[in-house]
Amino acid sequence: MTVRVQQKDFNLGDELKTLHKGNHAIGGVCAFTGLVRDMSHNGEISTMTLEYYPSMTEKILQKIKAQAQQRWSLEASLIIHRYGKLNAGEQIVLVATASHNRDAAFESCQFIMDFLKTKAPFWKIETDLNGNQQWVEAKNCDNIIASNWTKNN
Amino acid sequence: MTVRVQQKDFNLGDELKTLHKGNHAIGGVCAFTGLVRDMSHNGEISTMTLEYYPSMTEKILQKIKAQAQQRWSLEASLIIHRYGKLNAGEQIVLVATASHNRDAAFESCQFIMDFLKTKAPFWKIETDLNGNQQWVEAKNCDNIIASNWTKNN
Amino acid sequence: MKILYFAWLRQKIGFGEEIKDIPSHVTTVKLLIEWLKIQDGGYSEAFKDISAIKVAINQEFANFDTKINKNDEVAFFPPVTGG
Amino acid sequence: MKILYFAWLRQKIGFGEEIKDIPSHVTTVKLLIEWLKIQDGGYSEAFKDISAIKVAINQEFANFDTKINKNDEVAFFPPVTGG
Repeated sequence: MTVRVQQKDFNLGDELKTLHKGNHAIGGVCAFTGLVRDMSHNGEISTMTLEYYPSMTEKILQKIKAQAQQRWSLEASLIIHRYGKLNAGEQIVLVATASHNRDAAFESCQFIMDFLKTKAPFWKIETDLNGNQQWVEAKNCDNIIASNWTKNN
Repeated sequence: MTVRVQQKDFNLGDELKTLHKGNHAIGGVCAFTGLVRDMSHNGEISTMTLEYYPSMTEKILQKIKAQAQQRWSLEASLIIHRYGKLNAGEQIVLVATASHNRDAAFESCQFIMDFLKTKAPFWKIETDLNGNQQWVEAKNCDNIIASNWTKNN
Repeated sequence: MKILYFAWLRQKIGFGEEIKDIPSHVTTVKLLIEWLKIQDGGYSEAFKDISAIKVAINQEFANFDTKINKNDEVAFFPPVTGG
Repeated sequence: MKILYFAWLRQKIGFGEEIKDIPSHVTTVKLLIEWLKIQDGGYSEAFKDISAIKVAINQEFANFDTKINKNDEVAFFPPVTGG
């Protein structure tokens, strides 16, 4: 499956190998990996927990992927997003796009990430060492970035 | 070493793991992998051979990497470029950039690729099944793409 | 009607999913919210600032004026923060 | 002077590297090319269309008007095609 929402970690190298294996029309693969940043202050370790909306999330990701495939000439693309409890440094998301054309790979990968950020139903909550929880707030700049794709069209 | 020109293949997953391991300030890693496209006609298999200018090539790659690090806030970056004989589907180049900011990772990775394409002393020659060789010609559009980075500044 | 709540909406309401019999005059998302706010429980607290709330009907993004039917799956959640 | 040739320039000239004693009037890249073209070998063929040729001096990009010295490493090559 080229759109997956899963709890378990993914092996980036294996995923990308599977993506382009045997397709010699591919000239370039752009892969973006999102990692859990350490948001803690004073060196305290925090964890991140991701919640999602089963079935709607996958639908939205499929839709974003389809839009990218319509807009750019892609040979293959892949979205993996994790949910559940993650520690700093862990992989959250992988978006990979493969094309004969390097710019198409770069742009479509960024496009998918930008829309995933603003459209895919995931919510992050941070837990600090004392068990205090805080929902991560959406950033307005992410909406501006995503809307720029429509303007430039 | 974070700039390498080598004959042997690289393991994308391992390289990226090494790049971000232990640095929890990294929020995103953008990785571009260039692959040998099958340029043959009528299903004939061709090979690609890459020649380079030892020591100048590494210097230029270091310079491009330093420019990217100056222009964007990067936690880490990596350039690996292969030389020698490569078959269709093989990895030629890996450029990876890691930042706390997703756009910085995307843009700097694309910047490095664009300048690598137009500045790094590598030359490709294709060999078809009959042993006929043909030097790959530089594309003018690559120069235009690279020069856009200066204009937009 | 199946109603879902995510993230801090789920926390404030106390559960993530419920099946509710909705009166016939509740024909839009906005009217559903107004009706929920007068029910017992965490609804009035959860829906205090609806500018911070997104809605999906049958797993498609919708808005507060969108019409709803009793067989719909309506989901309320804060702006998304994935990736 | 150490002179290097890459890609089809190397092929046309027949080798990739040579050490050459350069006359004292050869003070720029352009004069070096002109002087090479009148030497025996593949030079005149290799340097027929200099618009398709790039030059580096001591591993830095240069142009045809750049001054050269006898201890320089001068490299000629076609536009690059890596990546």
